[in-house]
Amino acid sequence: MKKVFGRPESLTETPFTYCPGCHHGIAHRLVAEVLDEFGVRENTIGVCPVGCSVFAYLFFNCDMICAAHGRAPAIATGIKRSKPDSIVFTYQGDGDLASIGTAEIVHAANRGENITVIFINNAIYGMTGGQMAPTTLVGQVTQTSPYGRDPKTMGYPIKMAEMLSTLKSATYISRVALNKPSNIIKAKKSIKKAFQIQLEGKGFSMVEILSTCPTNWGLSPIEASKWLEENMIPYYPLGEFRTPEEVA
Amino acid sequence: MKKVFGRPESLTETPFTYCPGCHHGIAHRLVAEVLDEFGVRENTIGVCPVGCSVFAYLFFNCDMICAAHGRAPAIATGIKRSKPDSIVFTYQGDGDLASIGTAEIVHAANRGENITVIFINNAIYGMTGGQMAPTTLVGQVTQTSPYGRDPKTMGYPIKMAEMLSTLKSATYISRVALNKPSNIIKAKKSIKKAFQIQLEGKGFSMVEILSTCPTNWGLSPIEASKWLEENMIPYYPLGEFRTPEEVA
Amino acid sequence: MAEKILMKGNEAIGEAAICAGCRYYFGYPITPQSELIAYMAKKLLKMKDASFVQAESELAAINMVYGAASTGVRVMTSSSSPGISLMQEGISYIACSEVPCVVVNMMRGGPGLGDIQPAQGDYFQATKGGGHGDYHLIVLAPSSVQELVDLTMDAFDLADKYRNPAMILGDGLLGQMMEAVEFKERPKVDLPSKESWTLVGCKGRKPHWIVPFNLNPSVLEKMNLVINEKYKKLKEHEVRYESINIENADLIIVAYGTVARIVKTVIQKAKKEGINIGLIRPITLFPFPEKIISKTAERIKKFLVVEMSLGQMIEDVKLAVNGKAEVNFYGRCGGIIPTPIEILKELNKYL
Amino acid sequence: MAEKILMKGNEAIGEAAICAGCRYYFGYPITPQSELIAYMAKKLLKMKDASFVQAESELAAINMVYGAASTGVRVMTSSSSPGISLMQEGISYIACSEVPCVVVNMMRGGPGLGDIQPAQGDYFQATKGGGHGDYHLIVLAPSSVQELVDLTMDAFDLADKYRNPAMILGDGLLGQMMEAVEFKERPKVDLPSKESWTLVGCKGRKPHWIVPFNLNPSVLEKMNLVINEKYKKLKEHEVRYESINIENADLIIVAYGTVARIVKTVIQKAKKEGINIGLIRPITLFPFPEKIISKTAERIKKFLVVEMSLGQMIEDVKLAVNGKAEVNFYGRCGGIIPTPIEILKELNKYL
Amino acid sequence: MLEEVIIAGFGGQGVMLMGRLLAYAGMLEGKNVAWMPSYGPEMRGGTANCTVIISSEEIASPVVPYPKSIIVMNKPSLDKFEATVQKDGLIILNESLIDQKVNRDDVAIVRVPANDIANQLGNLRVANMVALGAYIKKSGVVKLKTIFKALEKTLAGRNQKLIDLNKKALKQGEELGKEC
Amino acid sequence: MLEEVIIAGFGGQGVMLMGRLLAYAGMLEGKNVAWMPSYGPEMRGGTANCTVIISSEEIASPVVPYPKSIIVMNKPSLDKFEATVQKDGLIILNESLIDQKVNRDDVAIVRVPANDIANQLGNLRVANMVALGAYIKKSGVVKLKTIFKALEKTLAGRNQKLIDLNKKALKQGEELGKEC
Amino acid sequence: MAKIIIDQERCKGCELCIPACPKHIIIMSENFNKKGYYPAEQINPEECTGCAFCALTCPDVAIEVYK
Amino acid sequence: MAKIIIDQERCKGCELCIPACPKHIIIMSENFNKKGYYPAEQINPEECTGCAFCALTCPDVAIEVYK
Ligand SMILES: Cc1ncc(C[n+]2csc(CCOP(=O)(O)OP(=O)(O)O)c2C)c(N)n1
Ligand SMILES: Cc1ncc(C[n+]2csc(CCOP(=O)(O)OP(=O)(O)O)c2C)c(N)n1
Ligand code: SF4
Ligand code: SF4
Ligand code: SF4
Ligand code: SF4
Ligand code: SF4
Ligand code: SF4
Ligand SMILES: [Mg+2]
Ligand SMILES: [Mg+2]
Repeated sequence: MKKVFGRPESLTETPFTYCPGCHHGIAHRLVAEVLDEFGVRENTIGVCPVGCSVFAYLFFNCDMICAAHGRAPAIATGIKRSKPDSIVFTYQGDGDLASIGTAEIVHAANRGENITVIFINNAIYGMTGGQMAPTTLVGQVTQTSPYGRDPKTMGYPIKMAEMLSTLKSATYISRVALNKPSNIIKAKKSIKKAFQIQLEGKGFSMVEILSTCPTNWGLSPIEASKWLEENMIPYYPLGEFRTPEEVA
Repeated sequence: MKKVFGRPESLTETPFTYCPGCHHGIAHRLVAEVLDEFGVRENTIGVCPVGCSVFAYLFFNCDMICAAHGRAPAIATGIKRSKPDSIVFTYQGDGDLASIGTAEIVHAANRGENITVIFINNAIYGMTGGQMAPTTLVGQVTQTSPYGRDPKTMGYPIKMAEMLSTLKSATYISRVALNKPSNIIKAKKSIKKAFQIQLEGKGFSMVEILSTCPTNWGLSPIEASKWLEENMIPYYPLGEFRTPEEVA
Repeated sequence: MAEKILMKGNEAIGEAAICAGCRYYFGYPITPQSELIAYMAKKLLKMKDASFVQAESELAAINMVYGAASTGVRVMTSSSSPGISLMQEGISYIACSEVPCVVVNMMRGGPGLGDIQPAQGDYFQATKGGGHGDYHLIVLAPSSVQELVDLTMDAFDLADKYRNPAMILGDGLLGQMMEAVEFKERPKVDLPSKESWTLVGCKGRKPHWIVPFNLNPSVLEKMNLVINEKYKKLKEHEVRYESINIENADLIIVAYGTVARIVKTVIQKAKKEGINIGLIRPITLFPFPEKIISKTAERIKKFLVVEMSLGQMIEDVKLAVNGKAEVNFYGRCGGIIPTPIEILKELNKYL
Repeated sequence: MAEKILMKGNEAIGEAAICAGCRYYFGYPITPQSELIAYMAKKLLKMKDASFVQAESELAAINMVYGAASTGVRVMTSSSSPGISLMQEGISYIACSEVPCVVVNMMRGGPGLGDIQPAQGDYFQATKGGGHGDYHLIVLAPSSVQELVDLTMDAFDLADKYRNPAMILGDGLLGQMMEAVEFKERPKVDLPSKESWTLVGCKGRKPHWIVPFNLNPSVLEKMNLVINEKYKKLKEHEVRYESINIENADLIIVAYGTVARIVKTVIQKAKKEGINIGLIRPITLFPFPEKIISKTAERIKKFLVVEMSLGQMIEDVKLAVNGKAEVNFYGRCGGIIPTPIEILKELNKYL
Repeated sequence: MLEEVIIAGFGGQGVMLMGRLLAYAGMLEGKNVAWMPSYGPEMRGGTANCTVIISSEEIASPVVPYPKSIIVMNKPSLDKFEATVQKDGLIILNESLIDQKVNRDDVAIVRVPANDIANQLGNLRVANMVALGAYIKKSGVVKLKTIFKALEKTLAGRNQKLIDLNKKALKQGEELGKEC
Repeated sequence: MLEEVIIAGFGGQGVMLMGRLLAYAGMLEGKNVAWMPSYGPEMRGGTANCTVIISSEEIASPVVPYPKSIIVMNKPSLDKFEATVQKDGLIILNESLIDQKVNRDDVAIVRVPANDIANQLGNLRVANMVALGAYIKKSGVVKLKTIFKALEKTLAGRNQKLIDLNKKALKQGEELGKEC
Repeated sequence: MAKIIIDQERCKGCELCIPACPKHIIIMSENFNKKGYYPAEQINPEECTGCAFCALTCPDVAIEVYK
Repeated sequence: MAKIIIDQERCKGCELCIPACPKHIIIMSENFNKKGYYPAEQINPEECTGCAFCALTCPDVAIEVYK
């Protein structure tokens, strides 16, 4: 018998520090598989954020740097500009990318930086214990929206993929989810496309990944996946928002 | 004979410190006229930015505060939250709003802060002597794009009105220009609408105003107005991008 | 009101702020102070004439504070080390504008992302001015949950009295630990009216300006000198410290916050071993209690400064001692809390 | 290369950086250093294997620097006071990561937006650490356009040698003024290879990590101690200063940068009046030339510190003097440059 | 009196709550108390511990390098704290997850199959209460009754079933504390 | 030799360029030079001035509170600097925009109708060169020839017509410097 | 009948009012003002309709219109 | 024929693989592992098709699939 599914080389042996059932792990594996498939692991530099995935440097088997909270796109810019032949990706949470790092992601996209952004939207601040993210759904209870997110004072959940898609220099932008095998397969394809675009020097690519945070949502992993399907996907439609064809 | 056009009460007597022909002066007057017409001067708090209009506090005849570069929307949030019955507006340049202050404007809009933002897009950093703004046109020569803005390394000019219009909580967003009387009249109407929305408690409003910077464009005021008409308006379409009706 | 409640330090700060009349809070989550922002959300979102906003960043938070403070309300933000670094520009603006507010820093190990354990590595930033230009914060350093409560209330008063931002400089341990606290009724203090400068609409008067700049350097210098006068007054009137056994100790330890508590255990232990140790615990870090240190140094010739840093407050101690006594240092950093035993060992070196 | 060129200070820094092999610049405009960013744009946008990016903010700029420096290239950013405040978090990260880079601060009047005139109000921020945690920058203080050139080149070498961010602490006057400068051929310096830590792809080796944190405080403390060792070495090997007439002066002035130049005129003028004044001009502000000051204080009992601030470097002078001499202060702030005449008048008070 | 106890285990084992209940109970019985958490270097799934001090005097150092007692819920915690316990001190250990032997003979040791008992009670999450019950009994530092009171205050608003389950677990733990 | 001159006027009057040319010429003639701008508190339409020092010695302080000469292009500049000129110093003033009289009798004064002459030359912007020409002649600090060289270097790339116009203005100014 | 008044000292001579006037009755003065600008002035005032386009366009609020 | 191997120590017992398996042949073990989690285990291995849905879903890369 042949191994048809196993640990990608672009992941280290270190066990993930994520909570049971957390989708961060799936996202990690998908990125690693794509790096393997393109054979670029040894030429890749990854930027991890501050967030639960601050430890991503322990898991990705390539050169890694840890950014200040929200600044991963700026750091990736510095890296890519000085090493234009390397593959550079950031891995960011929704607090990181959609809140404190808003300016950095908008302008990296607007400059058309030739990098790939993996954006984990789990509708919450995982690492700090469950505060509201800009992507937290209306009515969702968090540490800082204890009576549910009220759009009157806290606004509506922000749709980063849609917002960034208004930028001419953003080459590829999509939204995927990890709640079931079929979506995971689609997610993988989209991540691959994003890296493909970088490899071809076509500019900025971002994949927004709807993910669960069972711990801070207060749900079991299975319930969390279901909640994602029933609540997040209807609000955050899956699909490609910008593709290279459109850009031309 | 009756005076049919004169200095609005909401402007002080202080002569503007702007360069000859600079549209900042027109924008100031329009905002002041609107404050007069609503009779809210004495209940208004204005936030000036860092930029050529850092001196706006000398010109607007109401309570004024000067923000740190880019942070006017955050300051306005603080003011409006603590004085919800007052009228609060920010007056910001394109460096201020579209570059360093990107996160603040996006999130003030996304929270639906009940404030009015006057956004002067003159495609350049005026005060600091003519550096590239995120809104600088492709090919435009500035201090920091000495060979013309090259979209390959600097990206395309950012369309803030369009980008912010993707946000559900942004109630009113428009773009106007000040290059000729007919446009000035339209601009005034739009500014009035923006304040009207605030007065009615309907949330975030922003008017992007295409303006000239004759000094740093290296053109005479008349040439500058023409350049605006021929180059900026085609790229930055005028009109309303979000109106309250749409929001419902 | 004087019932004892078991409370986490972070939550105690929140409750104290509310007791002090603070109804506006703008902040961004960060460990180890997130309980504070959660507490404010829970309370303020249910109150009238109050507002809680989770800002998009610490930068936005401090500028929201700047805006709200300009209307004259009591307002607070809180963060921990990296987040406070992001506020430096805003703090400099607020100090220049002479707008009162309270900023809480529950320090953690640094530099960089560091860790989330308690530390005191931001002393320089807090007391010397991590932002640009000549300005200072009023810096208060509590060392128990009860003091978090009391000093938070004081911070609002001092900020209003001097129209200056005040900082609570705590650490992760104080924020995370629980102790029993009382919220005592406080005597009313006379504070200056804010009417002459707040932004509330110019009805019936000339517009007010809050303008942290003047391009005429002579005017800007004058603004600086006015602010500097306040610092002199602070040094005269508002210095606070706790001293234990400084009359005829063999050695004086200077320590603040969490470390000072540990030192108290050291003193007990040392006494048992027949060693006579004194403690000066600065409660205000700015203004720094230099006089008492200077005076003590005339009598007692050995000082040991203990910090959870590689040596920051020691500079202020040395400046106060001014060569009159020997000043030694013991520090742990990166989130390590020194134990009583190691301090005891250390001070034995100097006896 | 040794032809004299009339150049603005800001542009001279740019040219010096390029001569030192810097091909990457990330910055954001601000007066009074905008000529530097414009110069870098003009030059780097035409060079191969080079990059110039006008960042969206100073925050982004310092993090772009962090990224580029991590790949091992020489990289620079520049700003002035408020912009530097915004970089404090990033600088703390860079220092923690031990990644070399050069940051230029052409100081202007503060606090807040302040003004755009020359000042020295960011001394504390630069030398003590405006960011959080225990770290220091290597801080160089030029006082002429030629020195802007020479010290900028040195800054790159020192940063690489110590794997530490280095800062050029100038002011608006130095940046704006023109003087004739030479770009001399420099002797080659031996610098450590960067191969062992840079991020360039892990071909044929284990991945490199640049990780400015460790949630285990023992490890974080060790990281801190390693960095601290560098500071000790810096203090031993890299202190620089200029001294004039310190053998038997009646009074020693300590001043840096622009002020030191003005003091030189004071010394000439004083000599004419029969007054014997010496000067110690720190060229490295961190490491601070404490030994020479301490030694001089054994002999000469009167010091005057002159700064364009309300008194910041004076603390380091006092720490060095440690009570052995009287240390007085004269300062102007908010963008006012003290004149030779007023300094002369001031020092007459102490004679 | 002065009791200093460290309670340690995996992140999800509820060691923080054990400490808080203890401190609360101490306060209810009129003592000075301090509760101090400490999270391990790993955020998720890592180890965590807290220190509780209960004293009739004012509490100086909240940091306790050498506690009188420890309650260890997993192996790494035993490894970490075993040597720090004062002579004549007390170790409560969760036998269910710790198979290794303790190298101290100068302290009292109580082995509690906390997970197994919790398992029997139908909810693994109350393993912490089993251990706490044993500690309360063995140390006598507060009354179990007071812990019940603290429990009710702390979990107020949660469903009564959960509270009852916790109490059951505490009582079963108490039995184990008695036995040795 | 040591010359210290302050050149002052409105923002748009080209006072900075005057100073730069002077410094450049000084350097070309082998002197130590420093040029130092200073912008008034108003950014736009405000006053501006620069200091030029030309010396055979090393230049210490670049700040010159009491200059040997001033060139003032507008009224506020005269008001500001009139009293600071050293005894036996030199004041070049732009008569076109300054109608007021000078209260100093211990300095040489040259009145130049700079704007009017520039107007005649067809471009108001060269008023600065008229004044500079007069100053060069009167002070003798550098040769007009050297200023021409500096002008060509500085405006290199601009059209020759503009350079010629500037030279013309300088020469006309020189004549005025001669006259008094 | 209509009238405009141009404040000669506020005017910065930007010339924007000139193309704005449908009657082409604004020109630039030949004398500069105290700031050194050539201000705008009206010719043939009797043609003025008081449409205020000039005033609307003036960035320095230097023009008043009477009708 | 296909086979999966579940790494008992990597598994955190999240149960996500259970609904992912179209053959319903993954269940949770009754014994906890060293970290205190109940890991997943396969029943009726002969029914396994090697579709790898379980592995695809496992956040901890605890499942290997052989075919
Ligand atoms: C400047 C700064 N502010 C705040 C924090 C605290 N912090 C760490 S991670 C985080 C947010 C985590 O949320 P997210 O980005 O959504 O990532 P997740 O953990 O959900 O994957 C915050 C606020 C920090 N480290 N630095
Ligand atoms: C933190 C900070 N960075 C930079 C600056 C310098 N600065 C002042 S205004 C400005 C930009 C001005 O451009 P814009 O916002 O477009 O306004 P305009 O002058 O064009 O009206 C800049 C970069 C500053 N004051 N503060
Ligand atoms: S806290 Fe949430 S996002 Fe973080 S590891 Fe746990 S489940 Fe995942
Ligand atoms: S520089 Fe440009 S934007 Fe600024 S006042 Fe002058 S013309 Fe207006
Ligand atoms: S009011 Fe109308 S007609 Fe009269 S001058 Fe102005 S633009 Fe011309
Ligand atoms: S538009 Fe106004 S400022 Fe410009 S020329 Fe006409 S009157 Fe003068
Ligand atoms: S490989 Fe497919 S059939 Fe086999 S256990 Fe996994 S999901 Fe089930
Ligand atoms: S998905 Fe993975 S971690 Fe979760 S239960 Fe299945 S094997 Fe275990
Ligand atoms: Mg998240
Ligand atoms: Mg602009």
